[in-house]
Amino acid sequence: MCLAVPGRVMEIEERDGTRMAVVDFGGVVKDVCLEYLPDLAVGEYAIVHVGFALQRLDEESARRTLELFEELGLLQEEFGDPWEAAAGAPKEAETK
Amino acid sequence: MCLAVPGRVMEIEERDGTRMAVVDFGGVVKDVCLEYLPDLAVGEYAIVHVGFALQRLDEESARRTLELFEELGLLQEEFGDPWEAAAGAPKEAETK
Amino acid sequence: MPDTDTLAAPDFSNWSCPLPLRDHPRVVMGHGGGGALSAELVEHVFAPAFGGPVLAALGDSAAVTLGGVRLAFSTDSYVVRPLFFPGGSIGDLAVNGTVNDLAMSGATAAYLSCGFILEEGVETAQVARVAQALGAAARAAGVEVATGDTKVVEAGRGDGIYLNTAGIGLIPAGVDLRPQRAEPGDVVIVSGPIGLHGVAVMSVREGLEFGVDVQSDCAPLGGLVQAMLAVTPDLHVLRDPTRGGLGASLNEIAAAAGVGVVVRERSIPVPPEVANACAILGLDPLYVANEGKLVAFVPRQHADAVLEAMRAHPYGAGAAVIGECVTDHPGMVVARTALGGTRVVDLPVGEQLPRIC
Amino acid sequence: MPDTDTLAAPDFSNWSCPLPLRDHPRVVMGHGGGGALSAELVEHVFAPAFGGPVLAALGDSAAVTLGGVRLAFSTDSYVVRPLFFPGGSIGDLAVNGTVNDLAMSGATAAYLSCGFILEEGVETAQVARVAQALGAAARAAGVEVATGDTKVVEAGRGDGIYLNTAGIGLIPAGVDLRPQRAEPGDVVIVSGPIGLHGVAVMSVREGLEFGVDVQSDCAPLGGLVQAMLAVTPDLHVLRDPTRGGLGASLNEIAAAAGVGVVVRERSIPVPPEVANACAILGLDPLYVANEGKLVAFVPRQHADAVLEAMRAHPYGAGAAVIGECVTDHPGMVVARTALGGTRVVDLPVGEQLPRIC
Amino acid sequence: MKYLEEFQNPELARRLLDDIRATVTRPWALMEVCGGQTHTIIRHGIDQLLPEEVELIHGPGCPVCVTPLEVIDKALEIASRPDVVFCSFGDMLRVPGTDKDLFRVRSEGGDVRVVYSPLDALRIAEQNPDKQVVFFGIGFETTAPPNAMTVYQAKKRGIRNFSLLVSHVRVPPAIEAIMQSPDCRVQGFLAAGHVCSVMGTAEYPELAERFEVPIVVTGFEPLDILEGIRRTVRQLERGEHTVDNAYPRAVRDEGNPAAQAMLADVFETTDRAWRGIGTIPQSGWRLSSRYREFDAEHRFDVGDVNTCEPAACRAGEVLQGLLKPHECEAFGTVCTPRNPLGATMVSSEGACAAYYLYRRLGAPAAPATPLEASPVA
Amino acid sequence: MKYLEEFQNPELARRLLDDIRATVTRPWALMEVCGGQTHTIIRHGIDQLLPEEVELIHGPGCPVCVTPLEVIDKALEIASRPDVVFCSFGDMLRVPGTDKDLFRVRSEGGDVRVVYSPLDALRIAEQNPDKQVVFFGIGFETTAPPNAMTVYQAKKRGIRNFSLLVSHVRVPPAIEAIMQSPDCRVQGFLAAGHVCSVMGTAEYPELAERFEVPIVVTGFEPLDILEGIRRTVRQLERGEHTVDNAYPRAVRDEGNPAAQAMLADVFETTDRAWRGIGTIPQSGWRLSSRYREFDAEHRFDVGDVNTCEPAACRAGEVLQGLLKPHECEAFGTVCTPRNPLGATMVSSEGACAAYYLYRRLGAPAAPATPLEASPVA
Ligand code: SF4
Ligand code: SF4
Ligand SMILES: [Mg+2]
Ligand SMILES: [Mg+2]
Ligand SMILES: [Mg+2]
Ligand SMILES: [Mg+2]
Ligand SMILES: [Mg+2]
Ligand SMILES: [Mg+2]
Ligand SMILES: [Mg+2]
Ligand SMILES: [Mg+2]
Ligand SMILES: [Mg+2]
Ligand SMILES: [Mg+2]
Repeated sequence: MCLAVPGRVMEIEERDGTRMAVVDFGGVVKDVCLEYLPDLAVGEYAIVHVGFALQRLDEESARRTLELFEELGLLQEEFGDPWEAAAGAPKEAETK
Repeated sequence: MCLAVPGRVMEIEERDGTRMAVVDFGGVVKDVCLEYLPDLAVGEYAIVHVGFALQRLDEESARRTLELFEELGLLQEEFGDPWEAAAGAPKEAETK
Repeated sequence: MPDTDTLAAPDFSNWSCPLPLRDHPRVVMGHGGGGALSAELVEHVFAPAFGGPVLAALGDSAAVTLGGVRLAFSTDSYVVRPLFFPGGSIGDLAVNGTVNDLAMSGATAAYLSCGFILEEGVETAQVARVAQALGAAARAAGVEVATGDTKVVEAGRGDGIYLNTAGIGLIPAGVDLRPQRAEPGDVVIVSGPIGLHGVAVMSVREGLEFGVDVQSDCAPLGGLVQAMLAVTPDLHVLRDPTRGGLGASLNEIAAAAGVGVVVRERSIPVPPEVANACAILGLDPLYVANEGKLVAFVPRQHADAVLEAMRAHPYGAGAAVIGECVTDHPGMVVARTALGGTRVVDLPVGEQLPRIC
Repeated sequence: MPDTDTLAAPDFSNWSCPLPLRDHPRVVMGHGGGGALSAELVEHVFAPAFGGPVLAALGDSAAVTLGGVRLAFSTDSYVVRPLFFPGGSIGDLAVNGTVNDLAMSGATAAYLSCGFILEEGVETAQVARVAQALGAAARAAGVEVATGDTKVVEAGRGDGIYLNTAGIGLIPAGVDLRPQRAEPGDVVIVSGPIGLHGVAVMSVREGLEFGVDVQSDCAPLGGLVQAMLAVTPDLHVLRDPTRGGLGASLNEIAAAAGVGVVVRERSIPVPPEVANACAILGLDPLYVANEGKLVAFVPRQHADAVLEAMRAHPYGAGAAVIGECVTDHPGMVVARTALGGTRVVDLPVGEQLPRIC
Repeated sequence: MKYLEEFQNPELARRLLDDIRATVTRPWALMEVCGGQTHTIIRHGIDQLLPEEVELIHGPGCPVCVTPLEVIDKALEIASRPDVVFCSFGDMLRVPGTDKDLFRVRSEGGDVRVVYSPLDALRIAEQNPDKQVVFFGIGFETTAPPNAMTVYQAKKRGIRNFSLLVSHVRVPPAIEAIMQSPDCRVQGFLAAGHVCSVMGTAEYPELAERFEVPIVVTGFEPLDILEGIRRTVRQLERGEHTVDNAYPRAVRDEGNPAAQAMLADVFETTDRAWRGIGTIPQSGWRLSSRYREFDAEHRFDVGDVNTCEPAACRAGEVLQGLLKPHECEAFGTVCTPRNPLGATMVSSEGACAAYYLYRRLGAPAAPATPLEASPVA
Repeated sequence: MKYLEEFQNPELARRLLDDIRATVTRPWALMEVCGGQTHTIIRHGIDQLLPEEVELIHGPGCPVCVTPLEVIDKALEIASRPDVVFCSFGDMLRVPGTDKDLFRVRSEGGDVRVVYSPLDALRIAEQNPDKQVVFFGIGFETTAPPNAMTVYQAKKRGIRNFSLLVSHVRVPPAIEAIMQSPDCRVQGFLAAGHVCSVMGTAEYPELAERFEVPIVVTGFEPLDILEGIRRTVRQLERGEHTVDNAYPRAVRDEGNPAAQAMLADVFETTDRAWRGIGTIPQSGWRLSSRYREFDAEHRFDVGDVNTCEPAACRAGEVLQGLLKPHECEAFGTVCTPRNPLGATMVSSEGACAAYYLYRRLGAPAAPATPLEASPVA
């Protein structure tokens, strides 16, 4: 369960006493309830599930995670596999 | 108004406290309410309008009427037109 | 009778509907009744939108030429309620209705397409029964169902089963059957007793039920037509008087050819049960639907032989001459009544309704 | 990965549905979804009832011979809601859907029939708009509407407008396009980006509305097919992946020909908006409908030239090789994922539904 | 059908016509009261067969034609309500109200159903307890008893979601109104046979006497109509003006007492407007106070309906025999059966519709090529 | 879509796989808790790419799979009522109850609608005041807050014809139950990232500690899954068992406090049956007494539903990783996606459905003719 996708807040408005946003998901735009993230601002990203923004998406964290993945390979290419070294159990490195 | 047709009573029964008949109209059979002709019997004819029998059809009278129509021509053919004679105003008799 | 000479003559030059569709911002049942409203929809909406030379011919089926071969091509949708009725089902109608429209061009139906529009919730067993009836009817008519389609619509947006069939068949050389070809002097022949289908369906329609020993005449007419064409390929018009009945078919032909049609009411074969059901409901048998009958406009010199050929065929055993084509009152159909009077048989406006008066 | 060798091999010999229709005494929406339920209805209900040799071929359209001429013949009913959507309307679909089914037999559509089933109460102006869209689409596709029919059903027994079209067209000599002809080694080509029609319609469907700059790809493919056949008449299979999408079409071909199909997911052109709409709704673009695309199974030696010809045509500009036909896993479609894994692309059971997980 | 076909016999019709021809010596204007009779006359072309001295004026006895516009508009308003199932005889669906007809209400979503009998409407009410089922109770003395019985049954069986929109009318006051019109041309009446099957003949002698006009109770088949005409003409030629029963197989002098008793219980007489004619005192029936709760006008509070009859329509004069339809400016131009302005253009027995059909025909009585000349006839 | 595509990058996936391969030295059985994760794994073929030492067991985090039969049957009963509009996420329509599914209820006349959001159901309730609108409130901690907000809004706005059929479940008690199973083979958990977006991570350290099992909060894109596996395997290889957050862009330790507060107001924890597994103490949420009037079970009094799970179905063991689907007798014969016996055969992320697809395939990982050999590829 829990199909949730990251979207960017385009507009915010009050509707029926409820804080609602227009959220863009890469060209697909839907109305989303902001009641659980009342301080989310236009331009920010949130994780949206069944029409509700449930958590702010931390863009800095996302960037760092991707950097880590990039480095994984680099480390491996440049210095050999770190865990392999750590575990002391040599395995065949696979070529791309 | 008053599209009403002669039908023959086939069966009679009580339904929802109402006297109903199955009536045959020359091979077409419909349910008919008999409340207005409660003493109508199976085999008799009635004039039926929007599902109600409104008047007993007098078969003897029907026969006599048709006989009269038959005689009209015969009289005319045999003795000349009676009204013509009665009115004393001669008109050309038409041939068949 | 009223003195016609003393009446001021109204101006009939602009007697077409002055404000088309004025009264009908929305579709009413009559738009599907095969009468004047249906014709109006075609004339004012469909023909301007997508009509071409073939559609303009407005026959029961279109005659088209493809690869040097002349084909008849026709379609009908089937929405009859109930799905099964005395003498047939929507499956029989879907085959015979289209087969007959092809036959009215002189073609023997070769292939049918079949589209099912199913309402969510219809019993699959019911779908199977209809499919089986359709298959049996196709085999009886000698036509093959070549291609099909199924769509399902949400509950409440359909009515169990709707069908559409389209059909194609070869038109024999020398045959040119079109309503436009009716001409004064043509003899009008009907292939048998009228009104059976309409009365059979009405007898089991919800709220109208009556008992009657009548079966729908639903039947494929391709064989009968071939028997008629064997007498002469020069028949002028064939038409199957379905929705709107014989009255609508005669009016369409009279209008298309610009001829008058006179029928002798006493010669029109109306079974007593049909006459009596119509008497009760206040309907005119001339406007009641048939599904296994045709009306033919035949050159006078061939009329006897064609009638004989029809009567020799099981589906034409009750054939009868009912009238003829005249130069008078072009576009109009007139009936000589049994008493010797005349009346105009008009194109019905919409669907036939039970009258009380 | 799990060790496949150590698994006891199940017996696959009797994996067909053991109790056909057991769970479906009534028709459900999925019976019209173009997936397994639709196929089951054809197999267990329609084919036994009225199937003949032509229907059994189960192509997009039937190939029939009439008067010595080979014709393609096809029908579809159209029940899309709403009637107008970004990039098209039910009128456009009714033309292009049938024109394209004919094109998948290699035929250029010549004539269409058209049946309207109108719900009492639909605005006549709406009927006119649909008719006009249909007419414009017919002119664009170079096809003539030759014959038509109108039925009106009571309010609450329809949904505004349903359409059916059937079409006929000549099949050029030497062309034999059938799903059965797919063979190992064939290259699988799709004519452009997928999923546009389905996403465009979903974006305006009641209760699901979302904003997206996507237009239906609804288009007539006759010209593209002729351009492909100009390279070689020996194409094996063409199919327009409409209901059920590319996934259903590939499965149908694999099953009909008894071949395996492998597609490389990364090569399948999925526009970002389609991918993103699917991501939100939990749908797979492989199962989303197209109305202006085709998938071709082309002998390997002609694949380059056919691809080039496709890309030179406006409706094939985005054509791409997406996979090939193999001897392994006959009847099954397997996708190589972007990551290098594989997954089975099964025939969808019924209609696609938005997921939450 | 027995007792129907025999009365359509062409040979006997010829004898009756011969007799009429032999009798008549000068022009007479007869009014057939009932629309059903008009229908027979047109359907069989009887008017064309009569000697030219006998002119038939189509009377007001067609409920489709005379139901007042206000009532039609009330019907349209009630039928448009979402909780209502509106039931009617088929004839009424095409009758134009101020803006539309019942067909159009259906197309706009109203639940309008055609029934064969008012009992069908009552059954619908039983089967749909969450709906208000309204029956359109129009018609003359023939149709009033079935409707009365239905309301009586509804009350007896406690079916409270049923009601009747009543616009029943009575023949005798209409005859009186027509005879009182200063331009009246009617010299004899064919009274409506089925009305008399219910009501008997007791109401007519006073009228015949007062207006010195023969009133002949007449049936509906061709021979019945001809016999009615024959007897009326005979009286006129003789200078008589009595009430005569030319339909004895279905009409007794006393009528149907059970039906009359029910009418007296369920209905009470009231002034009633006739479409195009105006209000005729005591010419209608409404539900009596005992059945007021079943009155749809009362239940749905549709008292204030503003109607607007097309100014061009002269159906009132037509209905009274004061004007021939084709003398109306609108006839055949803006008013046709397809788009009727007045109710008399709606049904084939309406005088305007009848003229519309016939006047288009060059020489109706004599087709250019007689059928008998056909080689195969 | 930004933050989606980047986490599907095949090159980075290869690096993560290389890293996992480089790390693993012996067999490990990991359970991904969430059905969404199962979906990603199957959709992208991730399980085939992992070193054979890493076995993935599909967990119970698929509401379609674990919603108990009683609740499905109650849903079917409520949805069959003529006055009810029953709204649900699309997934649930094909889940088999004892006799049928919601699709079949629709085909029998029930008004069952698929909605994207529970707020859509609330809008339907507002627009149909004469109908009872029921939303099928299934799902884990991710879906519970939207449903809670919807009930809260219904109460606040006085929309009394709305109710919720609640069968919410919570992840931590399920992890506990799985670990307590005597045959349990699970050695590490990929915790459900979006559940933790709402709830944070506070509930997990105690479990990790008690069962000596690593719990890694994991996202849903391929790279997220691989990173979750990588971190779990790393812990296992190191003999560690801590809670780790591999999805930091969407999960904070504290979760979403506003959502948690709403959950605490609208719901209260309760014992809950999991389909095929049995009752797990305090593993579910029901409406709190403050919102009892919005409880569909209460409103429609569907307390006494007798259920009968097909005896042949061993989905419970499958869900706990105790049995491979193909080891079930019914698998592929009487139980197929077309005719599922158990819920795990319904959706593509159900373990049985996944096996059904894959086991039909001879050699899934290595197509006989690699695409790269195509002359035009
Ligand atoms: S012709 Fe039309 S407008 Fe004139 S009186 Fe008759 S119904 Fe009225
Ligand atoms: S294969 Fe079917 S019957 Fe067996 S455990 Fe899975 S769902 Fe249950
Ligand atoms: Mg026809
Ligand atoms: Mg046709
Ligand atoms: Mg036809
Ligand atoms: Mg199709
Ligand atoms: Mg229905
Ligand atoms: Mg296709
Ligand atoms: Mg097709
Ligand atoms: Mg198609
Ligand atoms: Mg037609
Ligand atoms: Mg509707």
